[in-house]
Amino acid sequence: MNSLFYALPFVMVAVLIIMGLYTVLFKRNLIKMIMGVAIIQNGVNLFLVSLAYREGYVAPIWTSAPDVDMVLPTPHALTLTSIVIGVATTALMLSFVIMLKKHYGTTDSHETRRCKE
Amino acid sequence: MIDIILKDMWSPIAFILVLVLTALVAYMFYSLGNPAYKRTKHKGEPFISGNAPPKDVRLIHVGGDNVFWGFTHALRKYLDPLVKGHTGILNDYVYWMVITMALVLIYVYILI
Amino acid sequence: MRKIFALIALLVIFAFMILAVVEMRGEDGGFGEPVNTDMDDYFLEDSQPHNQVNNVVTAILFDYRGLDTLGEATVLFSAVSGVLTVLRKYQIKKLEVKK
Amino acid sequence: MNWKMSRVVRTVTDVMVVPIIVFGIYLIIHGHLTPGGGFQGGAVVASSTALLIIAYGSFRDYKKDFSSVESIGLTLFIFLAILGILLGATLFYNFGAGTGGLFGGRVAEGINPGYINTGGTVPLMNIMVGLEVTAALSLILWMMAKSSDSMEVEA
Amino acid sequence: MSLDLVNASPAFILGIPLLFAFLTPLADRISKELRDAVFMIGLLLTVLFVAVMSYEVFTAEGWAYVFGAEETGEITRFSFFRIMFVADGFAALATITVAITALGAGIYSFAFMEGQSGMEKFYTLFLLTLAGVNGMILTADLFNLFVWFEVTSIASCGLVAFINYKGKSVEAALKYMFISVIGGLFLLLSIGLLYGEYGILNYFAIAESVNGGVVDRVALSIILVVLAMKASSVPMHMWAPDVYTESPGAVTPFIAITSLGSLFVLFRILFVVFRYSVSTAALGGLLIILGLLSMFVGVSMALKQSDVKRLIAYLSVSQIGYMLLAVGVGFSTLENGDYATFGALALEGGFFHMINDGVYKALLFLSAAAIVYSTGTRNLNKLGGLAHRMPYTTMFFLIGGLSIAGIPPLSGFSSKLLIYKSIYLYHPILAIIALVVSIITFALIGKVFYNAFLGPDLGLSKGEVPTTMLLAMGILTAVVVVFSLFPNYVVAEIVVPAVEALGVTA
Repeated sequence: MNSLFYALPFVMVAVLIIMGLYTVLFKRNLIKMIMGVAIIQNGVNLFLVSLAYREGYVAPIWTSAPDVDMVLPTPHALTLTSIVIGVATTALMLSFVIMLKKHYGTTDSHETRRCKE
Repeated sequence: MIDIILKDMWSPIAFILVLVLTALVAYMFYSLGNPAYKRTKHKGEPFISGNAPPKDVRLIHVGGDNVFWGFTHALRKYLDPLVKGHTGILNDYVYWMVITMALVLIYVYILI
Repeated sequence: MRKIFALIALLVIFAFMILAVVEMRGEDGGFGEPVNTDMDDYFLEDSQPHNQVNNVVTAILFDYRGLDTLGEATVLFSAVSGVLTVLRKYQIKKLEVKK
Repeated sequence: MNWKMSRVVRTVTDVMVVPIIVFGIYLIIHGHLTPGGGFQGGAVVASSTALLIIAYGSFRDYKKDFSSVESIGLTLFIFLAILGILLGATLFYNFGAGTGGLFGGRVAEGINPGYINTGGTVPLMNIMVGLEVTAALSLILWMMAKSSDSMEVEA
Repeated sequence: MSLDLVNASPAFILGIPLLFAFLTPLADRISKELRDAVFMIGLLLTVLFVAVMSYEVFTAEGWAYVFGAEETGEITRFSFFRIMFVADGFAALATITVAITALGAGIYSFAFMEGQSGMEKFYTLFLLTLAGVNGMILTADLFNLFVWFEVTSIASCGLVAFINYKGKSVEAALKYMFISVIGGLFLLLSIGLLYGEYGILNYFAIAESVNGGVVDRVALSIILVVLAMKASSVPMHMWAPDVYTESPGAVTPFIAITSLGSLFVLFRILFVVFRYSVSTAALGGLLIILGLLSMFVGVSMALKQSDVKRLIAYLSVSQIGYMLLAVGVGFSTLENGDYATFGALALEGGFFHMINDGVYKALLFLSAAAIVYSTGTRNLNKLGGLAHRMPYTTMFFLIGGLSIAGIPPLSGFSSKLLIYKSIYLYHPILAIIALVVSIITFALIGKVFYNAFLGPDLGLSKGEVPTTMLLAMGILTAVVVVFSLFPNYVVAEIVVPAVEALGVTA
């Protein structure tokens, strides 16, 4: 089933990641750049979850399950881990930006460059 | 002695032995010199074409960017664009990573 | 100029990602049809007899891949330490100041 | 950080905090049976902290207590993991499953309604991680809210 | 079921720093002395377990440690479904490098960071970085690699931002964090690709089924770029000088070691996972290109610097180039007959250079930090005459500097000699470039030494740095001297097992 149409969720993932990268590359506001990183994070998480999908299967939990055919459980665990990691990294980056704003008075990436050359 | 030679090429112990021997020979020559020689009172002062050395010690010490100035100045056509390339802008850091990733993807796809 | 290069690079990365996800899982698989499922089938079957856990995802998180969870909790802990560090109040003696 | 939201918001917060915390604890404890677990439940409990900070603006500085809870949770977590080695198996070995002790019950194979007294070390680790995540997220929120004014910075 | 601490030592190398990192904030609530003691005990125990594991690897053989398994030391089909640590010669080489540097930096930070507030967070982040690097090196699981990659990034960023009263430090930390996070996300993307294709995450299990298709190539390129970025290879090196310059002096070598750690991981993945499915000559060529760029750009940028730490940071970028070059040459000969003649030599040279580089770079950064501690400035235009007041630091800097420049009889020369010989047989031009870079490195070390230590006494420094800082630098110097005097033993006992552990036999 090697056609672009059936791989549409994966294509969406690629679009999200490229959108995030575009934001990081061309936006000058640090907060917006962090939002770009968050978009990439969501794209990657979506990719991991969509790897788990098996058509017509149910969630991998045996408690009162409607069916015994279950989707792949590993990508769910990986996604949970990567979501928490994403939260942690975003929080840390935001706090760096808070501190940087206090020191430099700006959040423009073209002006926060005292380390150079 | 065979044991301490790295890949048939290099033995630091032998090197140090030779170094010590050379130093001994050098000391031998040194001790042959005239023992009556006295150092002048200008010991340790810089020689600036016979002028008196400056009072401030900071002026004696050639430091910082002045060392190798000629070398870096001669290479300025190569170095200046390179230094200018390190802008310190965060977008550029990501930019170089994206460019490298694209190039490596093409390289690996074609050649491997 | 730089912007054009960046856009071309983005396009290249996009193209390779599309290529990879379309080619992924070969002829008989694709989205919704994973091919190599040995590991996941083992987890689905084994989590009840071996771990006595109904929720397979939790069994993976805390048993089969417990080290990942430890790492994840550690990431959160490091992030909190980092936030506490960077947003803390100032100290008396500063580094890199002449004594 | 000295704002205070209106009486309506504060009253609703007072009413909502307890159900939120209870729901979070439910998610944590039933992590091995239903969707949920330490991380999700911890995040839910921490959202009550967010609500309190937003509604009341300032309250006592619980920073050190949160920090200690976080450390204790993680220490117990890794201690449970290392206990696997000390009992002769490997790190993260589930030594409690099916032994009959705390959380040591056995589940029925296949689809079943679920019993809470199962899972071995998994529910215990869930609780530890729940403690850690609650404290960690609360601390992050607290620090970010707090840092908006109370720091003096030289240029 | 029996308690076997030697078998469990890989788990302890990771677990002990984590446990003590979690305990440090608790200990700080009791007393400051207890906090310092907890930190030191954690560090020493980690070093002890590294020694135990390395001894076992060198005297007996390597083993795989499966997490959560009931029986230790038994590998079945199901073991590859769990997370696995490998304790082999390569892991031993890498963890020894990390442990030596961590010990030096840890002892150094007691006096250097004295009087700072929030020290319990500093120690916590230090131990977390140590655990992260060890986890990255030891793991044989792709997703686990991502997790420890992130732990290393976040903890070291926290360490960089520890000087939060200086805007530059926060800025450097933000840049490092940003680029690490984006790199980490791409790493996760390629891990997802490999998982989707093969349904498994273990290196060895993937290596069995990897076939060099499109998915493999995309995943390989992304992993290579990300880990090369973390290793500060040109042209993705720009974060490195910022971070190395602005981080607290005591932990700069430790942040540099995370770069080395990711280089170790890159080599392990290339050799273990992708070796049989790609054209090694082409991939080795890519590594050689990256290495040459790093060497040349690093040393050229160092020419224009007037900041001690920034200059050494650029030199360290160029040293990364040596390792990429040597391992690239070794990797490209794997498939043809050249491996027996010089490929093995190149790999040995590259790996020997890695352990050397970790140690002498740490020594250089610590002596630069001693200059900063004592004078309060990093500017070479203002420094001068420190040798009058700081004789020991001068000696330590000289030994580290001569070693990085590859001057006989120091350890840098031994490893560079192996590299020169092997890459000369690969292509003479490469050897000439490497020699030129080495000569410029020597000139730059001469510049720093002359500017900072020689000349008339300018009265900048009050005296020698405290004893514990001297002790830390002394330990590293002793290691450099031992490596210098007995390179053949180091190569035979530590480096050759590492080469063999990657599945490479002549």
